[in-house]
Amino acid sequence: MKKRIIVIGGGVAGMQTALRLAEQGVEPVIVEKEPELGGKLRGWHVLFPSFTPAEEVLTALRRRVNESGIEVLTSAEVVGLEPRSVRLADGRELHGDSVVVATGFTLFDASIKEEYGYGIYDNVLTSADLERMFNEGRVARADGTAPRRIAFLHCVGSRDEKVCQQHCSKVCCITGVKQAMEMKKLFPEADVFNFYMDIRMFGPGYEEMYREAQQKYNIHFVRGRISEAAPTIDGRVQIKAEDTLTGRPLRMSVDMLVLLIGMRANDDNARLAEGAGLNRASSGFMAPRDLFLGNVCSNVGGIFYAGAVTAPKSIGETLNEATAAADAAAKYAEA
Amino acid sequence: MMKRRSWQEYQKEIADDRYYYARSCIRQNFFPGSEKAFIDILQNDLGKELLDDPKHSSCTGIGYHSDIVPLETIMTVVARQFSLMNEAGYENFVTSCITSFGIYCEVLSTWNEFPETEEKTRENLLKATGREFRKPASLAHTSDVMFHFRDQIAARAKHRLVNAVTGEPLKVVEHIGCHYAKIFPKSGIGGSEFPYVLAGMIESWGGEVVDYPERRHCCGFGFRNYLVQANRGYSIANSHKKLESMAPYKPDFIVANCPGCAMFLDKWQYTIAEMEGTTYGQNGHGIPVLTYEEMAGLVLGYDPWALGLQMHQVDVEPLLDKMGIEYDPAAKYLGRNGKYIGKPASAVVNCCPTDTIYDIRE
Amino acid sequence: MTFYAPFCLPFILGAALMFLIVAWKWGKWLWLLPHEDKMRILRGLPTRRTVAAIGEVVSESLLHRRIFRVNPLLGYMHMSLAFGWFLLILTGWIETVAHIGFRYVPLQGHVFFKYFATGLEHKPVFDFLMDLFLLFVLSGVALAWGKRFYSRAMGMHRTTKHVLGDRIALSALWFIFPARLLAESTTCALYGGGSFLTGSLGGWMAEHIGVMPLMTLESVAWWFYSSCLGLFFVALPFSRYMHIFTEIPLIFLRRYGVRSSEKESSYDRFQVEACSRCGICIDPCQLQSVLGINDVQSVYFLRDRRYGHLRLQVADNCLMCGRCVERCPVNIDLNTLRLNSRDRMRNVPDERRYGYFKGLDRSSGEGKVGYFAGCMTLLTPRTLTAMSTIFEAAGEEVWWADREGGVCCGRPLKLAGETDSARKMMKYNADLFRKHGITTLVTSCPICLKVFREDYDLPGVEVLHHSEYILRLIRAGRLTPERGTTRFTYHDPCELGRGSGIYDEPRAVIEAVGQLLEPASTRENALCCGSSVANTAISDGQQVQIARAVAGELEATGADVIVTACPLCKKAIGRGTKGEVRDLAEIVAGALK
Amino acid sequence: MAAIHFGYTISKPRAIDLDRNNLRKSDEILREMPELQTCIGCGACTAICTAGNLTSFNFRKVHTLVRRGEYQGAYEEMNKCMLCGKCRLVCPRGINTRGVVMLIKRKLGDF
Amino acid sequence: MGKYFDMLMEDVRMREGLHACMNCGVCTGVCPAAEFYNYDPRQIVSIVQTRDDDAIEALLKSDTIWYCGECMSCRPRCPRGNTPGYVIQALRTLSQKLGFFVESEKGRQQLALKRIIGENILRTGYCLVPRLIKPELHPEQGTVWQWIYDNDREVYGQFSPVYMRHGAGALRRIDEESLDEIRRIFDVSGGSEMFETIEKHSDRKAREMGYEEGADQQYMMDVFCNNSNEHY
Repeated sequence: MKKRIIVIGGGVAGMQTALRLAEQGVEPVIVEKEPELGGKLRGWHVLFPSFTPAEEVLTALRRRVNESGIEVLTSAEVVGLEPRSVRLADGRELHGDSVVVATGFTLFDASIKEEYGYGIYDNVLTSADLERMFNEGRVARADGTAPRRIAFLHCVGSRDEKVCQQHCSKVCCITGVKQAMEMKKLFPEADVFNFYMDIRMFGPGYEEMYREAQQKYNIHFVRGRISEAAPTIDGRVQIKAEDTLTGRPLRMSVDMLVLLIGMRANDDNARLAEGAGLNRASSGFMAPRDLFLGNVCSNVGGIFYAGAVTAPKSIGETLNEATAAADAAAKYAEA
Repeated sequence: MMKRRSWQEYQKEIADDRYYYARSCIRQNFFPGSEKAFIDILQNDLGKELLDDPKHSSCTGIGYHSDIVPLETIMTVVARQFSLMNEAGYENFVTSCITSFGIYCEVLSTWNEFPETEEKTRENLLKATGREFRKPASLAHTSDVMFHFRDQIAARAKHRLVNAVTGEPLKVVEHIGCHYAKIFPKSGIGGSEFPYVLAGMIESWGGEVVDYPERRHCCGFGFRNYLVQANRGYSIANSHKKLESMAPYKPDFIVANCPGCAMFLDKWQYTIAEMEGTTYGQNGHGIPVLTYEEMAGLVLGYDPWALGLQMHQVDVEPLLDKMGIEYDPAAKYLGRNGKYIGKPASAVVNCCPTDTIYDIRE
Repeated sequence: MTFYAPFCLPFILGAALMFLIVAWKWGKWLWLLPHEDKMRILRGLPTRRTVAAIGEVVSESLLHRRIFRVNPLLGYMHMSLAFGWFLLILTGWIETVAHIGFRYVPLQGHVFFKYFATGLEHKPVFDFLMDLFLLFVLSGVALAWGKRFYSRAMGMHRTTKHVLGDRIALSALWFIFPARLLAESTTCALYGGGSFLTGSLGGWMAEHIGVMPLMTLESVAWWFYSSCLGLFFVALPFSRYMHIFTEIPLIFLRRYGVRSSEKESSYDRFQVEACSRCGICIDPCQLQSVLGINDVQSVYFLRDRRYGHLRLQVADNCLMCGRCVERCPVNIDLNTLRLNSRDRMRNVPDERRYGYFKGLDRSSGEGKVGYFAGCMTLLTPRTLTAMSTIFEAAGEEVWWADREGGVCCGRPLKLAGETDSARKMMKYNADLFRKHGITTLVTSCPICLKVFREDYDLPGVEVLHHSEYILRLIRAGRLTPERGTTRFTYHDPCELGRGSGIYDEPRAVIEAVGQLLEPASTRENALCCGSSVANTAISDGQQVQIARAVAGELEATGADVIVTACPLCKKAIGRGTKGEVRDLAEIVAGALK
Repeated sequence: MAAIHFGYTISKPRAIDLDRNNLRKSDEILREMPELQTCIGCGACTAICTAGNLTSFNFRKVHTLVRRGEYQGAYEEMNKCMLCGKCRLVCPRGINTRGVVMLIKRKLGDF
Repeated sequence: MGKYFDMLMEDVRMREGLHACMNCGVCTGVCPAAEFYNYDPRQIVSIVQTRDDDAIEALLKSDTIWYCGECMSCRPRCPRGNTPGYVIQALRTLSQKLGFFVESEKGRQQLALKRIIGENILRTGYCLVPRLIKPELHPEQGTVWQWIYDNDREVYGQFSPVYMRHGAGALRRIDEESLDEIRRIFDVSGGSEMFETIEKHSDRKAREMGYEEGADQQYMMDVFCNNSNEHY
């Protein structure tokens, strides 16, 4: 009799976990609350640093899940879990030999950072909005005109005590660089400014990409967090910041302000954690058993983590971690 | 209409009745009519109970923010105010001044955060005055109270903030005193980024709020930066910056909930006009600046001169005309009982040549 | 005899024009010389310097001794053209005299003597000599043609890219001697005479060509010969061939002690126009050999400067390593010319600049020996520590002039052309040195060393590079380093070697601590590390490229450790190799017991 | 005007206003030396700077201001530099800092 | 190391206002003072954060800490929950305690503030009263203010029955008993001591600067009016 492992979440992490489990001869079941698989990768345009279309990765994963005959429950929300069972919102209860939690993260709601006027001022968008625009093939200001000056703001909803987001979301820096380059490709005449506090280029090829953005694309990097955004009479956005490297306030109006929103822990992490006796980090993300030898394990035997449920991660890292989580879960189930 | 819905997330308890009223140094100096109007509106129009206690004093906030009054001292002064309120049997503290409002918020918060400071304050107060105190049940700025009753006032409105001729809503620039919500965003209606306290009144009474790039910028008072003459370049420059930023929107008037801001936005228009010849209003004069009490008073049909609008440097008559308010131009600069006491000299910023009006009475 | 024929006209006009222009140029340049230089010339005239100058003119302008050193074949080519032509002129003159005695003969009479002398008795000796010299010159022309197609045979990898005017003059020059051969041969064919060359060719022509065509040919040939000469003469003052004449006064002026300086002077014109654009400076240039930059070398710099279209980018893009200076057959002071061009283009006197130097003194300690580490040495703390160890071991009391940071020596700024401002730094430092009463000034930085020696006014203070200083300590027995078995190779810093002539001292010091292996390019030919402060045009990547090439040569010696005596070279080479790079002081300090 | 003696004047804003600043010169400079744009603001140049250790001269600040179109005073500031070249040796992005100094001075000599 | 920092930390405003700054510059971006002075609140916080005594002492003696207008616009924006404005208040308080304020032009103005606002509080119970706002010292108050000032009883009388008299209402005279309480509060809680400190150090500095009478009216008017214009 095959062992059965429940994978909560059908995003990149969940799909990869399930694939790996199937490969190991275990029977996985994916529980996804959305009507389709894909998670946050849906709606993303291209992935850093290679500009690989997100659709490519997503399609491959979905096809393989399909081909492997993995059982997938969609539109199924998990409300409680134990090492050997998962309770769904509709009252159903699934049983297995262990559980992998791959519920990912929630995108930060930029309107909470009121000073930037997201949702209030036209032409203030988020990085996710911009990806959607790229996908739709229509990148323009609210009035349909092409932007001539674009500002990107790093760390929106990251490293910010005011919105209870102390952590660094890790991937926004490189996303900001990537999107700035994409904008510059679309609008070569536009001036692009990236406002940052630190540029955290942690991955392979990222720093090189940053340098290319500076030298080849002439993207301006200004070290300073934007203090506030305000509307101008001609429908643009006035931003204020300090150019900290010169120690002087800086202001300018831009046609488009893109907020590079960070990753937030899912709100229901708290409930799931409480029900199952799982530890959470102060950031709200799930806390692995330990950060070195047990980073895909939870503090409860039989419950494992894959992907951004424990901390912000890139797609590549998530895929690796999913494989590791699957192996750990399978080993547990077999024992 | 601004898409500012977020104000609803910042709500605070505002008492419905029985207020202990603390006056403002600046407001009673420059807008004594506004304080009178506030009391009148509450007591006469809305039938509320309010105590104007002769024993209360300044909170000494201007001294505190000029850094000559220590934190311990101002805490004790604040404690004395609370003690007076307790003594009078009230528990809803309302203050007319934004600096004071900030001070009360800060002191309460400090006592909360650092309980040893509250102990020390009690000790000091007892030692100095033999008094004890209880903290108020609620603390509000008087503009909060006015906001609280904005719909009742709208129901009694004699005039609305619309152009009486065209029926178009008046374009209003609202200016919120920095210490209203920037120190404690949760203590202000609408928070610090999109405060709704004035916008709510304006919208209830038919006006349209103008959002402009420097909306959140300080008026430039900056305490020592105005109080010491050598520093006033800073003070005027900040108002200048705001005025330059709002002028393209052609606002019909400015309203402020902070007495200092209202005074500065008014007086600096005069100074800028004298220095550079620049005026920001239409037809070459200034933009009228009102306090929210004056705005409410006009809406309720109070006589402009009874509200003290003659004490403004920038003439308010164009606004009164737009709103269709009837007034006696000749009565503007009269003393008590219609006594003729002379008139101010005309200035660049003024639109109404005072000569033609007053010489009749002379 | 009239000594005139219509075909002489191009020659006469060309020659007249040439002499007028050359005289005008020289006159003007001499007139514009600073007073001191004029006095130098006047004082020098009646001395042995004049004789020496004449000797140098013969050996360089005629025999081209220095080019022989570069490559014998190249030397022969230049010599055959210059000396051969000179011999033709000289012998031609003697021939004239031999025929008609000492009487006035117009210039064309000498030059076209063969044409006019048909009625005279033949003198086979002269015929033979003239043919011999003509052959000599023609061999040079043939080589010059050959060099166009295969320059490597003459040791040149790259030759100069010439401008149009030069090409015209060059073509005229190439045709002068074949034309002369043809003209004289036709005359010989018609009237007899000539020797093994013209005589034989004339004989052959007489046999195969009829008299009438031959007469036409003679007329055409002489016209052609005269025209080539005329054209060449007209082009000469405006082309690179101006060097033929200009090198001569240059040699005299130089012998009299006239020099270029950081400010342009009319003496520079002699130097600039003495450049033959031979292109010998191109090959040693590492910007060319490593980076492939081929429009900034001295030959192009001088050309652009001469014609007044020098751009700052060209003036700036030079390492001033001096490798080309070593090779220049005319001995032009290329670095100084480059420097004063930069000065003209960039120097802005500003009285208030560097006002902040006032009252500044961050030095520490006391002693007769002052040690000025130099900015770059402050970035190589190992060198600094090593020097400290050495001073201590030698029991020297040292005044540290800039350990806490001092004012730059001024040379980098000077090299960039801001010479007036650089003087302020020099004055500041010199005052500081004087104030502390030192008698010896030691520096670890050859850049500082050069400026201390050349531009600082430090009477009573001996300026030493640390290599010289360390050698002295060793020789005096104050330092006793242990000689080990480590094999070192030594990189000559430009400013120390070619710049200051210090080659032996560092080598002696290395020999005292280990074995020394010489790289392929060494001493005067040593390569530049590529990070020279004189160059502000090349990028970081290009600097590294040069450093790699240099390090490659040093590594090829098989040495364990690369040693140099300049902090900048050390940093630069360190970026080009994975091997160990040490300053001289470090290896000495390491070898102390 | 100015009949009244106020004893002060309206202070001039100090903020870098990119709507007002003319970036033409800055663009020219970046075109001639695109590597300047790769500055990561680490400040190594400023930390090592001989002139910067003696005065308020801050190379990073000056070239950053120039890139923002703030040319006023840049020439005078750059004139404090001694061109010793230490900054070039420490720059992690290998920017030709001495070239930058001279380029800025050349382009902004008239400011 | 850290002597001044420890002294600053005794002030609760420091404990509330300074956690760990990450130099993002959000405070400076909106700061009205940074807009018009050579001033950068971020750098102030950054310097204080170093705990370096020399650097903090230099700060306490400099003009820099006196530029802030205490509008507190920095407070709601700081992503680290700092309040540079509070840090400034603590620095100013310490600068006055240690007598360092007299070493800077802007710091010396504290004497004028003490004499104008401070003494008025003890005298009237208000920070300011109409008679204090003399048109010749406040030309910017305009022609209408001149008219009000000249006719204060007539103008204020329309809005307050008790102008400069006892009773309830605007600009009333505060009763002597209340004023005594205020004065005693100042004595007990350090307010009066602060006033004396300001006077004492100002007097010392005035003499140092060549005012033979010490911190007299002339000195006060000079610090009130003079601007070296070296602040931008």
